[in-house]
Amino acid sequence: MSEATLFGLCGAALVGLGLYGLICHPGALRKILAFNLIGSGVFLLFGIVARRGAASGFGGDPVPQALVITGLVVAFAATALAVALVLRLAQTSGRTGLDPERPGQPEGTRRTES
Amino acid sequence: MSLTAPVDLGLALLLLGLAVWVIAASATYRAAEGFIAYGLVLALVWVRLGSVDVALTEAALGSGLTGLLLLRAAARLPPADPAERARPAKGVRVLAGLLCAVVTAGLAAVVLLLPEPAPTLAPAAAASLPATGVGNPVTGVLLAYRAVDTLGESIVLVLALIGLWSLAPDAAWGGRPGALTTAPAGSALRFLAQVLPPFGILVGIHLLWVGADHPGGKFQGATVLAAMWVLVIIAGLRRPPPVTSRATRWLVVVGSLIFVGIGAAGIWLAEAFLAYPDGLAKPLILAIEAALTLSVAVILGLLLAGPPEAERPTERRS
Amino acid sequence: MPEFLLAAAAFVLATVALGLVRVLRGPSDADRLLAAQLLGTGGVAALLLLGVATAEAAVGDLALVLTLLAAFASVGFVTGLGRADAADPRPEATAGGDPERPDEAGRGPG
Amino acid sequence: MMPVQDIFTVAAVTLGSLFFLAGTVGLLRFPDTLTRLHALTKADNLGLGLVVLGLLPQVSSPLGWIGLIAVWLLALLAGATVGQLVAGAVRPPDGTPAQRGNPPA
Repeated sequence: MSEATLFGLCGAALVGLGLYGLICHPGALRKILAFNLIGSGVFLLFGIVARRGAASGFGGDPVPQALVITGLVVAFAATALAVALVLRLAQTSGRTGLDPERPGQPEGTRRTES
Repeated sequence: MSLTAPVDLGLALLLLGLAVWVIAASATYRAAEGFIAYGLVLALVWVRLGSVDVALTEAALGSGLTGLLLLRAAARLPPADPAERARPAKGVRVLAGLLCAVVTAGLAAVVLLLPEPAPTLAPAAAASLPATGVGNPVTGVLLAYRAVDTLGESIVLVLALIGLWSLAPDAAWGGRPGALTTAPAGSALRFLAQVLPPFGILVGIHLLWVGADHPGGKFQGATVLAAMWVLVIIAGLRRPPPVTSRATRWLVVVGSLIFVGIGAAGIWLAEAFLAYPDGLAKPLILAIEAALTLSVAVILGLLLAGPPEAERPTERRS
Repeated sequence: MPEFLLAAAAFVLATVALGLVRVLRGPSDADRLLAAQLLGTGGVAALLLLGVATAEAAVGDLALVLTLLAAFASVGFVTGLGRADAADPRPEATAGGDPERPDEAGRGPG
Repeated sequence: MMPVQDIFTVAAVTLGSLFFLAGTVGLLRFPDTLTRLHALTKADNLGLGLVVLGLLPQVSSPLGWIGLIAVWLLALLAGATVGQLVAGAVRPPDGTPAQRGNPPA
């Protein structure tokens, strides 16, 4: 098995793992972490496409590599925004999850701000 | 290359093990720790895939900055109460597991059935490379072949910062970002924050400079610069600027403005938006790279610093 | 010579992976940080070995960036520790003394 | 017959790898955080240092040498400071006699 195939299967497994965490974790921050795992799995899939496309004296196809770099930067921006949203949610409602059915916050942590 | 097989296999197992840890760890803080180690191993994997450019970005941005962001968020977040800690019912989890297994199997099948010979855009990128005068194909793609993507990305970063700032409560507007301030730093941390940044700034500028011909470039350099700035803020040697600071705002947008300006000038000088006139491609690309490095570094640092917070003197009581 | 360097890289990776057992056993977060730190240094060593073995240029730059950012992440970790226990200054977050969060202490003897 | 610089490389890299092994064993077997920290810093500084030393003859360009040595110096600096920070973080509140000499974190 070439290293591209091996890491491609790795990427597929990462997407599955991240998806499971995204569905099953109640905490919003954990969902963000899981989403980042999915992202890195997808980037790895791009990476093997780049590796297999090695030609013209390059170690890999530069176009998917450039897309991954763009993607990493945008993923960071999205993560920073999502984290700020979660912190703001916790600040205003005391909740750390996204489930609207369970507003239950411990006494003293609630601060109404509206 | 069969000699590298044990290394590859070890890296793959390490990567998957750390990913399982990130999902299965009992506390968010531990999961974030695992994520930093995971990013580090992923950077090694990218080296094995022949993409040192991506490995640099992953090490700096995916592991370093994202890891710090999540660690600090996990530390700031109030503890979840038991009702919110409850996992979904077992049936739901089994179903989710099955769904994820199906997705993984599908992707694995795609990986195994990729077409032979592999399609590639490398010759096309190589053909357009001499016109730009740049030696690193990835930099060439980012700034010539797919320059619109890069322009969009630099604008997305500005928008993300605006979104982040707009989360501030009304009373806090005009204040300084507060997510990075900590208890008074110890002498070891202050020492590190005084000694490391000069090296880091050198490395960042080096990455930008070699990015034209070797792996590296503006995003990698900017990330290292941002990390050094954030380190200085954490150590309490400097405070982040208030969001109303005019100079900061100019720094945030100057990269995108110059990019758009040069792109628009291309309409007259080279007959297309974002086309470079003959012979001027390399200096123009370098100008865009330098301006973008500055803006991206400032934006990344401000994204880590969080929305502005009201300066409440009572906040400091312990 | 490349064979030997690759074998050494695999060996170093295997040992630091073994060290990650400390991440699973804990007991404190500081111990986990130590294991992560070992993974960082071992990863850099493996990277250098790999880079010289496969004659991959520019690996030196990557090793520099990894070392810088590993130190940076450790700082985030340690200061986060200070914040995670009683030092949270926000009055609305009554984090202190919550029995649900023993793992984020990392302080305390031993 | 192996050239002399190759013998040097093999010896130094082997020794460095053994230091990594020793650090890992110490990390797993030592009883508390501070002794583990001690084991780790040995692996960090000496293991990486010996690997870098062993790789020097295999790199031909002076820039490559500078890069390798810079990595090691940076790792030394970071390792020493982070070790100090961790030790400060795990220290029992307000100092047992063993830590009295340290400045307050």
